[in-house]
Amino acid sequence: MPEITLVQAVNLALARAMADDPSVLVLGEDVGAEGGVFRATEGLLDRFGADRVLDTPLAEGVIAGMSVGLAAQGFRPVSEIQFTGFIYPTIDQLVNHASRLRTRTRGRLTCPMVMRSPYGAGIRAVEHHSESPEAMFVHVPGLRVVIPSSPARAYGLLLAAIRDPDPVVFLEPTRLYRAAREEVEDNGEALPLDHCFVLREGTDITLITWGAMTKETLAAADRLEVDGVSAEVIDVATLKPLDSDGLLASVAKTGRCVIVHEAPLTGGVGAEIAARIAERGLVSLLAPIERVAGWDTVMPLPRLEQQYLPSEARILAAARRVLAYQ
Amino acid sequence: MPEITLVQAVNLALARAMADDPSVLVLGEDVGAEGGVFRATEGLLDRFGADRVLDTPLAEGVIAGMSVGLAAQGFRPVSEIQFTGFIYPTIDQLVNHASRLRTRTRGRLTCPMVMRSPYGAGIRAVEHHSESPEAMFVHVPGLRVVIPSSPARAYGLLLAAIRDPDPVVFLEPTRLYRAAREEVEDNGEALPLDHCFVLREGTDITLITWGAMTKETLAAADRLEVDGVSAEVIDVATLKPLDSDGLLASVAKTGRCVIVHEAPLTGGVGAEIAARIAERGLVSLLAPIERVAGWDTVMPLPRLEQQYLPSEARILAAARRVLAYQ
Amino acid sequence: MTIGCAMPPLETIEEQPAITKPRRLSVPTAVARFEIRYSRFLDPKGNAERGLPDFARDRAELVALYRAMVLARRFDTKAVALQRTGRLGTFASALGQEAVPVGVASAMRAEDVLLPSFREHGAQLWRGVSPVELLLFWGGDERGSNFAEPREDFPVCVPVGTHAPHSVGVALAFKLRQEKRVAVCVFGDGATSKGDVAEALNAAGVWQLPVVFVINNNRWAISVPLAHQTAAETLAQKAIAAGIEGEQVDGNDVIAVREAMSRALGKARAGGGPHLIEALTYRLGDHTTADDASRYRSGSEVSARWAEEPIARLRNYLVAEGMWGKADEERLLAEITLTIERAAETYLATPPQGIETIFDFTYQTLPKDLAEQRQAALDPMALERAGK
Amino acid sequence: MTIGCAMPPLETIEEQPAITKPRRLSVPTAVARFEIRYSRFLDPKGNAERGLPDFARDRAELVALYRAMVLARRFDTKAVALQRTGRLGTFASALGQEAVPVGVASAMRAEDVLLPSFREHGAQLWRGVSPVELLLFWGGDERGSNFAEPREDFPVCVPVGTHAPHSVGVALAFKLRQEKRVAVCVFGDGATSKGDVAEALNAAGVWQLPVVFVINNNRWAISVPLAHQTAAETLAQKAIAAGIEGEQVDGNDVIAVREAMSRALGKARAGGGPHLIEALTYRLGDHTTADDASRYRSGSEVSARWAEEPIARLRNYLVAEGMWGKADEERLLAEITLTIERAAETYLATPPQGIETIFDFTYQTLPKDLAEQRQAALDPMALERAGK
Ligand SMILES: Cc1ncc(C[n+]2csc(CCOP(=O)(O)OP(=O)(O)O)c2C)c(N)n1
Ligand SMILES: Cc1ncc(C[n+]2csc(CCOP(=O)(O)OP(=O)(O)O)c2C)c(N)n1
Ligand SMILES: [Mg+2]
Ligand SMILES: [Mg+2]
Repeated sequence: MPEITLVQAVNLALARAMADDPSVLVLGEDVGAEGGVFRATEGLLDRFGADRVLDTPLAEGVIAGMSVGLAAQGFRPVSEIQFTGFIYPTIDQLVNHASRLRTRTRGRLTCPMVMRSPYGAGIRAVEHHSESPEAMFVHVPGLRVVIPSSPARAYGLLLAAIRDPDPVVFLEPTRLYRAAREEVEDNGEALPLDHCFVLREGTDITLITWGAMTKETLAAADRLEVDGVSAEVIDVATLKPLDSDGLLASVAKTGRCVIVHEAPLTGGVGAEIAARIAERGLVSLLAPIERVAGWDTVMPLPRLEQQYLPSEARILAAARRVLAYQ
Repeated sequence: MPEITLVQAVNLALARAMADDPSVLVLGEDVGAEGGVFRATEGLLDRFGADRVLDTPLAEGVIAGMSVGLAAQGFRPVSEIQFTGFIYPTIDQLVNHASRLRTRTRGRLTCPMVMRSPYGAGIRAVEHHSESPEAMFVHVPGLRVVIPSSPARAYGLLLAAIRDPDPVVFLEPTRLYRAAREEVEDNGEALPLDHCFVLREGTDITLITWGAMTKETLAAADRLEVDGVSAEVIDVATLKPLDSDGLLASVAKTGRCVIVHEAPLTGGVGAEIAARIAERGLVSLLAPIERVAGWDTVMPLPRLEQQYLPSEARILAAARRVLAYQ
Repeated sequence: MTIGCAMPPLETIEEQPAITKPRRLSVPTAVARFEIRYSRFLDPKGNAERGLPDFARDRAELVALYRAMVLARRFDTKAVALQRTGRLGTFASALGQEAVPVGVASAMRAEDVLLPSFREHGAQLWRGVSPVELLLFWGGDERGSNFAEPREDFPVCVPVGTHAPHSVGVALAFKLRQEKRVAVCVFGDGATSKGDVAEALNAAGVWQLPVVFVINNNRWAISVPLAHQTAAETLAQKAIAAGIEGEQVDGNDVIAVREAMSRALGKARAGGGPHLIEALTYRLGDHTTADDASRYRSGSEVSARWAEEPIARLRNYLVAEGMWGKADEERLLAEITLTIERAAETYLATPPQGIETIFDFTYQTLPKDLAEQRQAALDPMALERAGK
Repeated sequence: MTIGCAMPPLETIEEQPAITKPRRLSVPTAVARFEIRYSRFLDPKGNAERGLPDFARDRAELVALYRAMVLARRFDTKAVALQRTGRLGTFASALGQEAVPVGVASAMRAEDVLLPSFREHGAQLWRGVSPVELLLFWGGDERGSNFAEPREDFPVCVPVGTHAPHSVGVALAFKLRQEKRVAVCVFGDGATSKGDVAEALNAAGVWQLPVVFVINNNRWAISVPLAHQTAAETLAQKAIAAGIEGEQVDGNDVIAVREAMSRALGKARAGGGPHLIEALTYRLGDHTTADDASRYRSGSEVSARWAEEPIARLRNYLVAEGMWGKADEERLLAEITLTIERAAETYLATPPQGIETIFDFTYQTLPKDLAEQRQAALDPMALERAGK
C-alpha cells in the first residue's frame, strides 16, 4: 500500500468515484490537461476523457450554476474552484439554488454536487489565495461542509461527499497538500459525513480544530504531554452538519476546551462550537472556552502570514490558561 | 416633531446626508422614479437630481463593484440591494475588494461605501425575499454591519454609516419598515457605530437580539415582567465590530442570557455572542446561554414562515428554562 | 530565435532588415461582421405580412395557441384578484406578454426542459403544470414547485437570471448522454444585464450545447426602461459576445415566437448549438401586485401598447380567416373560467403543509441536530412544559 | 380599448377586420449590423504596413516606447530570477506581451486612472510605480500597493475581472465631477468569460462613461486556450453586447496599441463614451512561476510565436529607419540593468512591516476588540507569561 500525500488522496478518490459511477463528472478551470493547479485532477482527462473531465471557461458563477443543472439531471458534478479567494461568485448559486433545490421542489429535483476548493494560508501565495471562508458555508442550510486533514480522511470523506445526495462544499487545506504522506488503501470505502475524528485521546483538555491547524494543534498536544498534560485533539472534519455529540462528549470528559482555527475569530465556526458547548456542556466546563483563531483582519500578504496564522505557541498559551483556570 | 416609520427614517437620513455632503450618492435598482420598492429613496431623485440618484442596470455585482470605484474616488455611494436574497453577488466585491482596499494599499485608497438592504421575514414575500444573512458579513474583516430596529436608530445609525470612512453593510428589517412610528428629529446627529442599545433595563436575565426580533423579544420581556421577572433587553444594532463590553456588562449583572435571532441557528451571529460570553463571562453565568433562532432549514415560503420565525412563546420558553436553571 | 530567449540577440541588430514601403492602407480591416434579424408574421392588427409557417395553416394548432394565451391571461386575472383579497402572495402577471410563453412552450417537446423566470406561467401551463400548482407556489407553498408534470422542468426562478447557468448544466447533461433534448431558459430584458446570463451564453457557446435562451423583452425591469438597462440596440446581440446566434422576433406575434423557437430547437436538437431569441413584447400591467407602474411610466405609453397585444392580434386573424366566431369565444371563455375557478377552489381548500416538511426536505436524510430542531418545532408542548 | 381591459371585448369579435394579402417577405429584416475591425502598423518583421501615426514619426517617442518594453522585460526576468531563488513570491511574467501595457500606458495622461490586472507591470512602470514597489507587492508586502505615484491608480487585481466594475465607478466619478479624465481597465482573454466584465461593459454603456477596457489577449488563461474560453470569433465583439464600440489591434505592435488607445481615450475624454480594445498578443512564458506551460501546449506553438514578439519588431523598425544601433542598445541595456539591480537590492534590504500594520489598516480607527487582538499579536510576552 503506497504512502501518498493529501492531494494524491484527493486524486485517488476522484478517480475511484469516476470509475465506480459514470455519472460523476469533474469540471473547473484547468482541471483537464493541466490536471489542476495543484494536480488534484492529474491524469483524469487521459483516463476518463473530455466528456467527463471538463475545462470550463473562467467563470466561477457558471461553474456553480451549471453544476446545479447537471445535478438536477442526475449527474454528480465535482467542480474545482481554483482557490477559495475565487469562491465568492459561487455563493449566490449555493445559497439560492444548490442548497434549496430539494426543499423548494419538495424532493422532485435534487442537487448531488460537490464543490472542491483548496483553502487556507501558509504557502506564501499571492493575494486572495490564502483565505478560510468555511464559516460562510456552514451558515447555509442544506449544504454540507467537509474539510479533511490527512490523506486517508481526504480519500474517505471525498468519496462520501461525492456519493452524498446533497450539495457539499469540500475544502482542502493547501498547506497540507504535500506536507505528509500516509498509507491510503484505494478500497472505495467512504467515511461518515457527520462524525468528528478523535486524532489523539486525552483526559485533561480538549483541543478542537480542523484543516491545516490540526498540525500546530497536534504539536501543541505533544508539547503539553511533555508537561504531563493529556490533551484530546479532535478534527471536526464535517463542519456541517456538526457532530455536537462527539464534541460534547469529549468536553464532558475533560472539562476544558480550546478551539483552534485559521479563519478570522469573529463569526468563525469556532463560535458555533463554543456556543454549543456553552449551551449544552456548561455543567461540565471547568474553565472558560478559549478560541485561538486568525485575527479579525484581512489575511496579510506572505511576509506577515505566519504571524497571522495561529501558532503552536498561541495554542499552548491558551491551553495553559484554560488548564490553569480554577 | 413628526412621528415617522422606520423606512421614512431611512429616507430622512438619506436626504439629510445628501444635503449635507455632495459626495453622497444613492444608487441601485429602482431607486429613482420608483423611489425604491419600499419607498426608502422616495423623493430623492426630484430633490437631488439624476446625477446623485442613479438607477442602475439589473446587476448587483456591478452595483457593489462600481461603489468601490466611486468610493476610491472620494464619493460616498449608498447603494440599495432590493432584497438580501439578491445580495450574494455582491459578496465577492465586499470580501475581495471593499473590505480590504484600505489595508491592501496601506491607506492610499479607501472605501467609504454603504450597502443598504431590506432583510428578514414576516411580510409574506415571495421566495428569496425573507432571508437574514448578516452572519456572512459579520465574518468579513474590514466591514461594518449595522442593523437598526427603530425609526430613531435607523436615522442615527444610517447617518453614522454614511459618514464612516469604511464600508458598511446596513440591513433594514422589512417587518419593521412600517410596523411602528416614532418621533425622529432631523437634527443630523449620528449614533455611535460600536455600541449596543439597552432597550429595557432589567436585572434577572439578559435578552440579546437585533432587527425585527426586538419586537417579540420586548413582548417576551413584558410577559416576564408580569411573572415578576426583570429582563434586560439589548439591541446589538452594531453587529460588527461587536460591542462585547456592553453585552458582557449586562450578563455580568444578570447572570443569565438568551440570544434571539431570525437567521438560522448554526453559524449565526448569536454563536459569536454566546462564544464571547462563554469565554469572558463564564464566571458570571448562572445558567447555560440559550439561543432562540431560525431553524437550520431554508426559509420556507410564506405559508410556513411564521412557524419558522422565533416566536414570543419560544423566547419565553427559553428564558424560563434559563431562569429555572440552578 | 529559441524559446526562452528573453531579448532579441544583440548580434542581429546590425543585420539591417529589408524595408518595405508602407502600403498605406487607409482604414483598418474588418475581421468580423454580424447582423441581427427581426421577424414577424402577423402585424399588430392581425394581418399576415408573410406566408405563415406550416403549423399555422392548421386551425387546431392556432386555436390551441389562442386558448393557451387566453388561459394564461385568465389565470393572471384570477391570481391578481386572489392577491387583492389577501388570498395569494405577491404575484407577477404577464398581461400582454402571453405570446412569449405560449410560443415558446408550444414549440417544445415534452422531454425538453423548461427553466422559467417568474413570469412564464403561460409556458408552465402549456407544459402541464396545473393552475392549482401555480397558485400553491404563488400562495407560498413549496408543493407548487413539486408539479406532477413536467417532472424535470425547473421551478420558477425568482433571483433574476440565475437560472441561465442551470440551463447550461441541463443542456450539457443532454449532450453528454447524447439525448436529443433541449433546455429552454426564459428571462426578462433586465436579466440581460446580469453576469450570470453572459456567463451562461458564453459557456453554452463553448460547448455548443442544446439550449435556447429566450429574452422576454417587455421593455421594463420594474421601473427601469430598456434604454436605461443597456446601450445595446437590440438584446439579441448579446449573443454576439458569446459567439452564438441571436435573433429578434415580434413577441406579440405568437406565430413568430413559435416559428423562431421551432427553428432554434430543431437546430439545437440536431447538434447545431445554442441560440438566443429576443421576443419584443410589452408589460401592460404592473410589475407585480406590489407595484404601481403609474409612478414611473405614463398611461399614454401603456394605452398605445394595447394596440399591439397578442390575444386580439391572433383573434383578429382567426376571425378574418373564418376560423373563429363569437360562439367559439364564448365556449372557450366558459371552459377556461370553469378551469380557473375550480383550480382556485382547490387551492384555497388545500391546507398548509406541516412544519416538519421544512426539516424533512433540507437533506435527504435528517441530520441529528436538525432532528432535534424538528422535534422542538413540532412539539408546542415543549413550550408549554417550559412554562408559557 | 382601455388600459386594464384584460381581454379584447367580445363585441368586437364580429367586426371582421380587413384582410390584406400576405406580403410574402421571404427573409426576416436585418435590424442591426456590426463590424469588428483590426488594425496594425508594423508587421511582425517590423515593416510599416501603413503610414504611421504622428507620434510615431518622432524618434524620441518611439525610443521611449522601446525603452519601456525592454524595462518591462528586464523587470520580468529579474523577478523570475528572484522567485527561482526563493526571494520573491509567485510571479506572473508578461514575456512577449510588453507592447500591450506600454502601448496602453503611453497613451494615457497622468491624471487618468489605471486599473490593472496582475500582468501589467509594464503599464505600472510607465505610470510611475517604481520597480521596488512592484517587487514589494510580489514579494508579499502590502506597501508595494501604496505606491508614491500614481496615487489614484488601483492596485494589482488578482481575482480575474473583478476590477472591471471598479472602473465603471471611477469613470462615473469623473463624469459626475465633469473632469476630463478616463479610467483604463486592463484584463486578460480569460476575464472576458466572467460576468463582472459583461456587467461592467454594459453599465459603462448605459451611462456612456469615460472608460477604456483593454483585453490583453495572450491566447491562454493558464492552460485554457482561447478556443475553449469562448465561441466568439473575436473578443472585441464582447462590446456589441453592451452597445459600445469594440475593435481589435495587433497587440504585439506597440504603435497600433498606442494609436488605438489614443483614439479611444480622446473619444472618452470628449464625452464620447466607453470603448473596448482587444489587443492580440501571446504569452511566451509560463502563466506564472508556479506554472509549467509545457504540460498543456507544444513548444512548436510557442517558438512560432516568437517571430511576432513586440520588442524585436519595434527594434527592427528603428534600426531599419536608422534610429537605433548597437551602441544605443548597449547603453540602454546597461542603464536598465542598473535600474533593476538597484531596485532588487532595495527590495531585498527592506525589512518586513510590523504585525501591527495588519490591524492598523483594517479600519480607519481601531475598534476595541481589534485593539485587544493587536495587543496580543504584538506582545509575545503574553504568550511567555502564559507559560510556553
Ligand atoms: C438578482 C435579482 N435582483 C433583483 C431582483 C428584484 N426584481 C424582481 S423582478 C425585477 C425586474 C426584472 O426585470 P426583467 O428581467 O426585465 O423581467 P420582468 O420582471 O420585466 O419580467 C427585479 C429587479 C431579483 N428578483 N433578482
Ligand atoms: C476569479 C478568478 N478565478 C480564478 C483565478 C485563478 N487564475 C489566475 S490567472 C487565471 C487565468 C487568467 O487568464 P487571463 O484572463 O487570460 O489572463 P492571463 O493570465 O492570461 O494574463 C486564473 C484562472 C483568479 N485569479 N481569479
Ligand atoms: Mg422586463
Ligand atoms: Mg490570457
